[in-house]
Amino acid sequence: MSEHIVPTRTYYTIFAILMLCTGLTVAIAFVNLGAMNIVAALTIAAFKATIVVLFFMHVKYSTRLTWAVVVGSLFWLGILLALTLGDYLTRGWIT
Amino acid sequence: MPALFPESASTMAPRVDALYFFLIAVAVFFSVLIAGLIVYFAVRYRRRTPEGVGVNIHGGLLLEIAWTVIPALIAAVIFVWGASVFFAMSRPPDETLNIYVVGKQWMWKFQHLDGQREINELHVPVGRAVKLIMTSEDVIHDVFVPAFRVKADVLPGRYTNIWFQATKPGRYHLFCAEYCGTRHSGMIGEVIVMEPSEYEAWLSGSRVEGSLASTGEKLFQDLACITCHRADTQGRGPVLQGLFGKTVQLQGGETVVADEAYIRESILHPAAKITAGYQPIMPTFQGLISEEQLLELVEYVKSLNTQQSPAK
Amino acid sequence: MAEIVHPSPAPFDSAQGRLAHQFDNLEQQKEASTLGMWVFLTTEVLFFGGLFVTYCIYRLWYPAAFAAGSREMLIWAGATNTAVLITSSLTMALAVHAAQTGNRRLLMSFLIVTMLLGCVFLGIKAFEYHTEFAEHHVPGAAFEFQPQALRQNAQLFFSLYFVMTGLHALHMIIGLGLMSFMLWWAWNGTITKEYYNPIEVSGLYWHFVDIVWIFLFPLLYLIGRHV
Amino acid sequence: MRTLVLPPHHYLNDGYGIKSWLLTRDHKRIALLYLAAITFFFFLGGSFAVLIRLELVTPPGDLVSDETYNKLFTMHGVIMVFFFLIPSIPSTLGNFLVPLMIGAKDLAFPKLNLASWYIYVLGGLFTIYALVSGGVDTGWTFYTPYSTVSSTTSVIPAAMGIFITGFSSILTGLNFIVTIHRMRAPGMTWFRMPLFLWSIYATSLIMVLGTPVLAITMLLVAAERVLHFGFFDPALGGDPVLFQHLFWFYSHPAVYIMVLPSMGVVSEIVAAFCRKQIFGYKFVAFASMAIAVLGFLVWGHHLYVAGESVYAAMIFSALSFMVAIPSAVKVFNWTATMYKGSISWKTPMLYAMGFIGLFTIGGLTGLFIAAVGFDVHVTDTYFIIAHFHYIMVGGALMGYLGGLHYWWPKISGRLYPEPLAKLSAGIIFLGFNLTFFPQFILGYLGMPRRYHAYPPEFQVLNVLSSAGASILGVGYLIPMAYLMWSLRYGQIAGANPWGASGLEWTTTSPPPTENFVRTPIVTEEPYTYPIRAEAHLG
Repeated sequence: MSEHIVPTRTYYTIFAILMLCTGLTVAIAFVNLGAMNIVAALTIAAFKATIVVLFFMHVKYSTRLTWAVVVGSLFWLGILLALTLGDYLTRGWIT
Repeated sequence: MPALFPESASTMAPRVDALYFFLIAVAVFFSVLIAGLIVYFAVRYRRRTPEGVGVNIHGGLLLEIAWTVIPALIAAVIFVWGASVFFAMSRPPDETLNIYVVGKQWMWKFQHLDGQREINELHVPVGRAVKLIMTSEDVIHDVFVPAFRVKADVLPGRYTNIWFQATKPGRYHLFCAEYCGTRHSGMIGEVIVMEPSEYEAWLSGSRVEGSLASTGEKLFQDLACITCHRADTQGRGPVLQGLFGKTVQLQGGETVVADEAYIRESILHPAAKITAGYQPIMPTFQGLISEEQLLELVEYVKSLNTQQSPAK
Repeated sequence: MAEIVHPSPAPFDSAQGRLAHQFDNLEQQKEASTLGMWVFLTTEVLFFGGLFVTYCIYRLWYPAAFAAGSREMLIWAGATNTAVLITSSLTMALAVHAAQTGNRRLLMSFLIVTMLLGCVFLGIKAFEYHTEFAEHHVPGAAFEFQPQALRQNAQLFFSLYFVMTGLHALHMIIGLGLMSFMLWWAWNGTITKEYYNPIEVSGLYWHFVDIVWIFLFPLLYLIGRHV
Repeated sequence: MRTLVLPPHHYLNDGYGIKSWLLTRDHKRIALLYLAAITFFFFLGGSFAVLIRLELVTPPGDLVSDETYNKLFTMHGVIMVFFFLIPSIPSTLGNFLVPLMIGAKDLAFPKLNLASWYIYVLGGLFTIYALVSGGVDTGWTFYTPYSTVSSTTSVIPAAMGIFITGFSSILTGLNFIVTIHRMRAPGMTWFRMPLFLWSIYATSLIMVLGTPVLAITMLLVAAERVLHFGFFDPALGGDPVLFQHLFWFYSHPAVYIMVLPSMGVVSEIVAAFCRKQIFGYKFVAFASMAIAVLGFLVWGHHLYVAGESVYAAMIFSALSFMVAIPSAVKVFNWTATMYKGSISWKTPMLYAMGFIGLFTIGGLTGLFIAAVGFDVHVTDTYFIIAHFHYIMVGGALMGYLGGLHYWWPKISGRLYPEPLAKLSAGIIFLGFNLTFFPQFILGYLGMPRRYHAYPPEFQVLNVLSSAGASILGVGYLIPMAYLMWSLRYGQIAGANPWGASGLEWTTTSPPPTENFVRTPIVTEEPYTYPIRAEAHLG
C-alpha cells in the first residue's frame, strides 16, 4: 500500500474551506429560499463530508478497496433511505 | 380426513385460488424435477470403487443461461398475476356498503351506518361490496377472513380499509392475524353473510339509537364544533358542507384530499394542516374523544355532502 | 508515490516486535487494520443511517413542528461546536502527519489539542442539554412547547435531537478514550515512524464522528431559521 | 487398512485447563467455544418448541396459559434466530475453516474474535435474564406499539440481549471480511477460493451492513419504552410501520445470514462426495453475492398488509422475485454437479441432498408469498411458519448438521459412527417434513400464527405436525449423543478421510495450532480431482 504523506499545507487548505462552508451554511439558513434551503444545507454538508473523507481520511490516496468500502456504505444507506421513502411518498395514491 | 382447502365465499376467493393452483403446479413441477434428478443421479452415479472420481465437467454456459432466464420468466408471470390480484383487492368499487371497525385488546367493534353496533360479530348482505374502514384503540390488530381471502392490519392512529363482496350466505371465521398480546387468539369473531332480505330484517330488528351520522351530529353540537364550523362562510373555521372528497387548499400552497384520515387528523391535530385563509385556533381533541366518537364525527362530515339543506 | 516497506532484510527493526503472529509482515498487518476500521465505519454509517431515515420521515410529516423545534436550538452553540470539531479534525490530521514523520513531541501535542477540543465540544453540548432541560424541552411528562398546537410533534423532534446528539456525544467520549490510548502509546514509544498505524486508524474514527456532526448541525439547528 | 494415529501436536492438546480455553486466541478453539454455546441455546430454544407443539395438540389452550404460550413462542424465536441460527455456521464452521481454507495462521484479529464470543455470551446472559425474570411476550419481532407501550414483560433485557449479540455478529463479519481480503495464502486468488468462503464473505457483508440498523432500532424501542421518547407510538406522533421498515431492513437479510453459509457448506459437500468440480463455479459464487445484495432490497414484502403503500408493495414484490433467480441458479448447479459424479452416500451427502430438496420447497413457496395478491391471504398464518422453517430448519440447519459431520473428523480428529448418523439423518428428514408440511395446508386454511387456541377443524393437521415434531426432537438428540461419544471412542480419522480436495484437508486432523507447518502455496482451482498430492503440499 502506498504510504502517502499528505503535506500539511493541504490540511490547512481543507480546514479553511470547511470553516468557510460552516459560515456559509449558517448564513444561507437565514435567507428564505423556500424548498431550496434544505437542498443548500445538505449540499454543503455533503461537500464538507466529501473533502473530509478525501483528504483528512486519505481516501484520495487509498486503494480501490477503500473506495469500494466508502461507496458501498453510502450505497446501502441509499437503499435504506430510498426504499423506505418509496413507501412514505406513495401512501395515499390509492384511496 | 381434514379439510385441505378453505371455504370460498367472496368474489376475490376464486381469483386467489386460481393463482394458488398455478403456484402449486409450478412448485410441484420443479420440486419433482429436482428431487427426481437428485435421486436418479445418486443411484445412477453412486461411487463404485473407493478411488472413484467424477467426470471433469466445469459447466455449461447455455445451461446457466437457461436456468437463469426460465425462472426469471416464470417469476415475472407470477409477479404480474399477484400484482393484478392485489390491485383488485386494494381498489374497492365506487359503491360500497361502509362499515366502521374498531379493534381493541381483545375484541372487535363494528358500527353500521344506520347505527347498529356489534361486538365480534359482523352481519353483511350477500352480493354487495362491503368496505371496512378500520382503526385501533391500542396496538396493531389485523382483520382476516379466510373464506374471503382478505386481510389488513388495523393500526392505531390511522385508517386502513379492506373490501369484499360475499357470494355465499353462511358464518365465517374472523381472526385477528397480527399478534396483539395476551388474548390474541381470543380476538376472534364471525362474519355472518345473509341474503339481502334477511339482512334488511336484521337491520330493522336491531335496537338503534340513531344513525351514525346523527350521533355524530349530536356530538358535533355537544363539543361546540358548530360555533366555528358554520354552514355559512361567517364561521371562524372552514365550512364542512360539501367538504368530503374535495381537494383542500392549505397554507403554504400544498393541497390535500379531504378523506377520512384528513378529517381524523384535523380533529386530533388541528395545527397539522391548516386550510388556507384560516387561523390555527382550533384546540386539539386528542384524549377527549374515543375512536368510535371520531368515526361518528367523520361520518357526520361525510353526510353533510348529501344533505339537501345543510345545518339548521 | 508508493513507497513499499520491505521488512525482511533489515537486521533488527523495532517495529517488527509489533507484528502479530497471524500476519506475515507489517504491511499486511497495516492493511488489515486499516480495512478493519473502514468496515467498522461502514457499520457506523448504517447505525446513524437508521436515525437519519427516522428523521427524514418525520420531518416530511411534521415540517412546521420541526422548524419550530429547530428554532429553539442554540444556534451559536451548534455553530461553535461545528467549528470546534472541524478544528479537532485538523489537529487529528496533523497528528497523523507528525506520526508519519516521526515527530513524537508534535504528535503528542496534537493529540492533546485534539482531546482538549473534544472536551470543549462535550462541554458546550452539556451546557445546551442543561439549557434544554431548564426550558422543559426534554420529552416526557414535563415537556412544554409553544405554540401548544405543535407540542406533540415538536416533542418528536426533541426525541430525535436527544437521541442523535446523545449517540454522537457517546461516540465522542469513545473517541476521547481511544485518543488517551494513543497518547499513552505515543508517550511510551510504541508509536514510531514505522509503526504509526494505530494513530491513523484512530484518526479515521475521529474524522467519521466529525462527519456525523457535519450533518447533524444543519438538520437539527438550521431548519426554519429564515421564517 | 493402515492404522492411523492422532498427530502428536494439535490445537486440542496445545494447553489444558479452563484458562487455555477461555483466554485462547486460536480461531479453532474459539469455534469450539461457540459450538458449545450455540448448542446450549439450540436445545433451550428447542425445548420451547416442544412445549408449543404440545400445547397445539388440542384446540383449546389447556396445557399452558395464553400468557405463557406467548412467552414460549417469543423466546423460541429470539433464541433460535439470534442465538442459534445467525451465529451457527459462521461462528463455528466459519471460524474454524476460514483461516484453514485460505491457508492462513489465524483470522486477522484473533483478540477481536475472542471478544465477539464474550459479547455473544453477554447477550445470551441478558436473554436468559429476560427469561428468568418472567419472559417476554412480544414475539421475536418486537412490533410497536405493543412492545413499547402495551407489554408488561421483560422487553428491555431481551432487546438489550439482541442489541449486544448484534455486535458479536458485526465483529465476526468484520473479521471474516478483512481476513478474506488480506490473509489469503500465495496463489489463493478469489476464483480459487472454495465456495464456502464466497458464501461466508457474502454473509459477512450482510452482518456488517444490516446489523447496525437492527441495533439502532432496538435502541429506539428502548428509548420509547423507558424514556417515553416518541418514535413509533402513534399516540406520540410516531408511525409503527416505520419500526417495521427498520426492523425488516435487517431481519429479512438476516434470513440470508442463516441460509447462505449453509449453501456454502452444501457446495463443499456436493463437490467432495461427488469428487467433482462444482458445475458453474463462478455462477454459484456470484449467486452468493447477488443474494447478499438483492436480499437488502426486499424487506417490504413483510409489510404488504401492514399499511405500506400499494405501490411500495408492488416494488418490493418485484424485487423479491429477483432473489429467486440466484437461488434457483444454485439449486440447478448443485444438481448438475451430481451428473456423472462419483457419488458417495455418506451422511454429509445425505444432509446435502436433503438440503437441496427442502430448500427447493422453501424457495418455491417463497415465490408464493412474494406474489402480493397471494400473500395477503397467507401472511401471518402457518403458511409463513412452514415456509421459513423450510428455509431455516430444512435449509440452514440441515446444512449446519451436514457441515458438522463433514468437518467433524477435521475438528476432532475422529470419525462419527456412520450407520447411526445415517439413521438420524433419515429420522430428521422425515420428522421435519411431517412437522412442517401440514403447516402449509393449515396456513392456506387460514390458521393464524401465534395462536394459543384454535378452532377444532384445524386439529388433525396440528396433531400431525406435533407428531412430526416429536420425531424431529429425537432426531436431534441422537447426533448430539454420538458426536460426544466419538470424541473419545471414534475411529481415528487421518488427515483426509473423505479424499476431498481443499487446503483444510492437507493439514493434520486435528490441525496444529498454527494450522500449517509451512504456508501453503495454491496452484490450481478448487475441487480438482483426482487430488494431485504434490500440488497441495506447497
